[in-house]
Amino acid sequence: MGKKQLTAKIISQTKLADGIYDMRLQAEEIAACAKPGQFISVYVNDKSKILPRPISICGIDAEGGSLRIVYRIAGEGTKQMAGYKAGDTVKILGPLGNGFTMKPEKAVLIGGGIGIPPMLELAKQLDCPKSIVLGYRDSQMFLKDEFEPYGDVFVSTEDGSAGTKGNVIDAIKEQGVEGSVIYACGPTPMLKGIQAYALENGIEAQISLEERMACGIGACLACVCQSKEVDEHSKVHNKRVCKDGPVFDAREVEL
Amino acid sequence: MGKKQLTAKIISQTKLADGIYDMRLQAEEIAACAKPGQFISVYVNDKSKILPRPISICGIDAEGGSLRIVYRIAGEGTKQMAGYKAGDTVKILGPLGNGFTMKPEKAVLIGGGIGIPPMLELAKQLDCPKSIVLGYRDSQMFLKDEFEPYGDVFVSTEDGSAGTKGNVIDAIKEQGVEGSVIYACGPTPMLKGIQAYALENGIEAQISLEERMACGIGACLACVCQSKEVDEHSKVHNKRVCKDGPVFDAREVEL
Amino acid sequence: MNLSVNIAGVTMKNPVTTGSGTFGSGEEFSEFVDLSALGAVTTKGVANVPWPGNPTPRIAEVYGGMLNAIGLQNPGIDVMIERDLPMLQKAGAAVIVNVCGKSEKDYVEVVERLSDQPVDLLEINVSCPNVKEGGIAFGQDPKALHHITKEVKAKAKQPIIMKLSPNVTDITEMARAAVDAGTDGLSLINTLTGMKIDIEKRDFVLANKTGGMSGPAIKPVALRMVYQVANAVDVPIIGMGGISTAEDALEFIMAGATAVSVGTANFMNPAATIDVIEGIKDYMKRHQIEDIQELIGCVK
Amino acid sequence: MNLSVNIAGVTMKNPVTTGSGTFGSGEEFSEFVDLSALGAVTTKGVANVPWPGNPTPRIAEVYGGMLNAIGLQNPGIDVMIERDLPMLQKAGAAVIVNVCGKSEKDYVEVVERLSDQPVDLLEINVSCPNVKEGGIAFGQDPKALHHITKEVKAKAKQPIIMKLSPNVTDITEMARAAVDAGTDGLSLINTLTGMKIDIEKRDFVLANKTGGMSGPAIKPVALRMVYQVANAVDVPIIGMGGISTAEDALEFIMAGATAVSVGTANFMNPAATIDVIEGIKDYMKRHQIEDIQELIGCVK
Ligand SMILES: Cc1cc2nc3c(=O)[nH]c(=O)nc-3n(C[C@H](O)[C@H](O)[C@H](O)COP(=O)(O)OP(=O)(O)OC[C@H]3O[C@@H](n4cnc5c(N)ncnc54)[C@H](O)[C@@H]3O)c2cc1C
Ligand SMILES: Cc1cc2nc3c(=O)[nH]c(=O)nc-3n(C[C@H](O)[C@H](O)[C@H](O)COP(=O)(O)OP(=O)(O)OC[C@H]3O[C@@H](n4cnc5c(N)ncnc54)[C@H](O)[C@@H]3O)c2cc1C
Ligand SMILES: Cc1cc2nc3c(=O)[nH]c(=O)nc-3n(C[C@H](O)[C@H](O)[C@H](O)COP(=O)(O)O)c2cc1C
Ligand SMILES: Cc1cc2nc3c(=O)[nH]c(=O)nc-3n(C[C@H](O)[C@H](O)[C@H](O)COP(=O)(O)O)c2cc1C
Ligand code: FES
Ligand code: FES
Repeated sequence: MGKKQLTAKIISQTKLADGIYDMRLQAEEIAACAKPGQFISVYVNDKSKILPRPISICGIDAEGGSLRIVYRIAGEGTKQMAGYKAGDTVKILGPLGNGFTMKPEKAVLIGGGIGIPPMLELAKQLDCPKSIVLGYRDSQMFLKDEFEPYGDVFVSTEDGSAGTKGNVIDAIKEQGVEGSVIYACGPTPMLKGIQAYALENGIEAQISLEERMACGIGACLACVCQSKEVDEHSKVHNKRVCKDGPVFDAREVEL
Repeated sequence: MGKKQLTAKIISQTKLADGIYDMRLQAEEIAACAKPGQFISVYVNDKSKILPRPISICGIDAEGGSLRIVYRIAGEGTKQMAGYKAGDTVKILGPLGNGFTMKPEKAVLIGGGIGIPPMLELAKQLDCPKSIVLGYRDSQMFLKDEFEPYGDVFVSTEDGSAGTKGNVIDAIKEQGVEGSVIYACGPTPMLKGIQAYALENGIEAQISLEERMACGIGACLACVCQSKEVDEHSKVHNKRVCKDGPVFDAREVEL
Repeated sequence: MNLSVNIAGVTMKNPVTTGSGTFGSGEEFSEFVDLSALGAVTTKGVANVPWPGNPTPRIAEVYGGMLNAIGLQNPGIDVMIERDLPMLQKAGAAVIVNVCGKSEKDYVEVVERLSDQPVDLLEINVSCPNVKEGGIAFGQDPKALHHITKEVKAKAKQPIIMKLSPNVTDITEMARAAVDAGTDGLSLINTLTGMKIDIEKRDFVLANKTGGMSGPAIKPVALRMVYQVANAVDVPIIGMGGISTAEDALEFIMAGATAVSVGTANFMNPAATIDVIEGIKDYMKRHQIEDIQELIGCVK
Repeated sequence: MNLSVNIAGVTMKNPVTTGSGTFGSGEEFSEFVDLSALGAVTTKGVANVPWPGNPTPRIAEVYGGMLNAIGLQNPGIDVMIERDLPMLQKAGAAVIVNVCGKSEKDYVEVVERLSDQPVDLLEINVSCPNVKEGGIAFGQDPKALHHITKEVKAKAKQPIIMKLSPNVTDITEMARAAVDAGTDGLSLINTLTGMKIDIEKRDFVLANKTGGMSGPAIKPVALRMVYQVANAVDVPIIGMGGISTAEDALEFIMAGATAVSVGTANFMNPAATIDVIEGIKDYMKRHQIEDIQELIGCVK
């Protein structure tokens, strides 16, 4: 509902860590209806690049009419985005996709790397006891402080410089983190681990996937993932990450 | 010699008339060796447009290391240029082409429309008695005041709102403007008229031509004009506007 | 001011439709576009049975365009008839169904299933470069194209439009083959086969290695082919390839296209189709053109 | 670190040369580029006699590229021998001469005139879309291509490289025809035929109506064709089409090109060739690649 393409004014842009940026956008119409786990498509101001970049919504200020995104420089498009300044404008489309389905049960929120940002708004809005597990590469733990008010925060780092050395699953096991619903976003290997863990332990897991996108609204079939069952819409074993996801029940998709 | 491609900082940008802009660029290396009648190639900051726009040099401040260009919004590229602000940068290549050959004889400088700007630096540098004839569309007589210190200025306007009603040839005839060398830049029909007038009256005329360009340095053969004789370089009846011109002796080219 | 055009006896209220595969069933764009305001909605290629398409990554961005190797994923003709066509009818849209298949039999089956459906035109996709069987095989060989055109035309209840591939030496030869076999119209171009390599991974970007290139970058090639075909045969043409503005659309119309499709531009701007229609109106107003007919093929 | 490559027995100190027609004789760019730093300078197409080329406008800008219809204006082989080749020799540049003609006789005449000249390789342009006779006529028909290749090869003292047109259905068929006839190498792609219309003037932008499209926009098509040809025949390939950065060049090399040409990019940046060479070095350093040979055709 209510998807809009609009030109958003950049309110602020700050660097959170090496190559990680935090941008706030004035975008009333999108902020008014966005939900945790949804994303926006950001068109870069460079006519050689025609496709938008999907970026998760990290924060929603419906009253102030603003959105927050936190992104990593991954290539030319995000590099250009990082060069934009407060006052510049950027064309965006959103809110896209289905967000997380918020359950009133004890929750475990898991974010890995650049999958951490969408968990922040979820942590804010999810009204129940939560454990939050964040996986970083090293001690540059962007956003970690902001999670603290919302639950117990556990950390893993690949280089062992903080928290559990290893990945988020290692942290969960080491710290004995428990809950009835897992919400997760991060790299595919991490989500695979969580999927396996959730299935083994019979826990519900909502996982947010990534795939290359063109339309962002379910029309082009660029962004499919494999579904376990024949999908209602596609009639084959494909679901669209942009429209049927990006959040899926771990039981319904093959990674 | 000494063509350079460099990133120039925009010192100022002002609007002179409807759709006519005045831009000053910091470009030491080009300003140091530029001559009246030469041009620069301006690359627009839009990756969908790969070719530079040739724009005549309207003013040279060798000491201050700056160049001045005055241009008209003719399409998308010049429209974007008009949006640039002081402090922005733009990639340019220059100085390109051969400028006017300054003779110590009584001169008539003729500029028509957007052919007026290159005549200004020539008027400044040409050290001899001069008549200056400027052809405008209407009463928006950009740059006219700046010519006044350098000679007698005569004006024609298409709509008759100032000076002679008609074109520059009409003004020359009506005002009895005379001289031994004509220097001219403007639309092809005007240059044709001047060519005929000069040949008839046995006067030397240096005319500055326009053609679509790619390289700007004589390599691609995009920008040719017809030469009366077989050209030394091309071995055919073609001369390159960018390299052999843009200023030609009216006797050597067919318009 | 008259914007309506006639394609093989079917009147489109304006000359703008959508590039098959870039607009879904139409439903996905209905939040941005009043479907009934379009000349027609052209749907994603549909086969006799559901197709799973290719593995991902299915798309890659390239300078001024994109590559796709969707592989004609589609839910099959049953779903189209049960779900998509009623939706389009309800939305008041004129409908062009894009048909794909692996064999002539497949195409004919789809066309026959559509015979009693609310469909205005059939666009026969014999030019998809991203599937192994069918698709482009028919589109690069004039004999094969002639044969399938004849078969499909014999069974079709609606007028048919053969969609041509640009990956050929002589597009007019292909156009003639289809026209000789009785096609009611032609549409072109489908995508140009392209490739992208990830030099860091030292691998193809697309799982399918090659993909079909679309978007603004291909416009000059598309326009040239539309011009050539318009001057070689006598059936109406739907022109496409890189159209993202009204100016682009007008170039195709002046080159001889009776209608145009907006494809990849829908990804750049979901309301691109409407913007193109409005821009054409503005142009006609500015140039005091009463009937768009005056512009079709006016550049010779 | 070894950047040198071998094309048909000729060693290039690095794999980067210039796209014929985009670099003049080399002289025009010598203010920006040390010609001896290039793998080779490829000169503008030269015929047996001077050619006047096409009327203007000869070029048009398109999204991410350009169209040209220069029409092979050139001062003829005499001037090349008297003026350009001595200049290139003095500059210390390796030289590839691009040869054009209207008939097989013309090509052979040029090739024979060059037999005792300081020229490393001959690139035979049978793919120019902008001249009526010769040019592309040879480049779109495998039989004609085979024949001219055989003729030229029989008379050439230097190794020959046939330059292929992308405006064909099957580029591998053309490549095989040239290889079967004995070509020592292949270069591809020449330009894609395109068109642009000025909707305000309601006329073609180019005097020649159509022109050859080049620049970043055509890269995916060029890369696909280079990959196809590299996997179909066994002669060295000079890859080109839209290369403007070292990343672009590396894509072509990984797809199977032994060397690459920088063409239209020279208009965007007169030092583009040097930037590409430096960028390739940086990549090799970063990835600890000792010999560029390791990269040629590494993506399969
Ligand atoms: C639903 C979703 C949410 C995302 N949320 C975030 C986020 O909050 N923060 C963040 O930093 N990144 C996020 N990403 C990843 C982000 O989209 C890519 O990093 C970004 O598109 C890279 O663009 P680029 O131009 O810098 O890279 P390039 O590699 O130059 O991009 C080339 C093309 O590939 C696409 N692409 C490249 N990497 C990815 C990728 N991982 N996923 C999808 N498309 C890709 C680009 O969109 C573009 O079309 C998300 C991706 C998806 C699908
Ligand atoms: C030697 C020379 C000096 C010039 N000096 C000036 C000047 O001082 N002030 C000024 O306003 N204009 C000048 N022009 C014209 C100026 O180059 C064009 O107006 C400009 O390139 C238009 O670009 P655009 O993107 O706005 O138009 P578009 O029409 O969108 O441009 C499309 C393409 O056509 C080319 N083009 C369009 N019109 C012309 C033209 N008249 N001449 C050459 N190329 C053209 C563009 O460079 C571009 O490659 C000069 C041209 C030449 C050749
Ligand atoms: C993602 C995508 C999917 C496509 N799917 C189809 C299809 O199913 N059938 C078809 O005939 N063409 C298909 N095409 C081709 C387009 O309809 C169109 O011919 C082509 O993209 C050129 O137009 P454009 O540049 O405006 O996109 C597809 C194109 C894209 C980009
Ligand atoms: C202005 C211009 C002139 C060209 N002249 C020739 C030529 O004389 N002979 C030839 O074989 N190719 C010629 N070409 C084609 C280029 O050499 C090259 O094959 C093509 O432009 C694709 O490469 P690019 O995209 O890097 O420019 C010309 C291209 C341009 C743009
Ligand atoms: S991006 Fe088009 S369907 Fe998902
Ligand atoms: S613009 Fe290339 S020769 Fe003049």
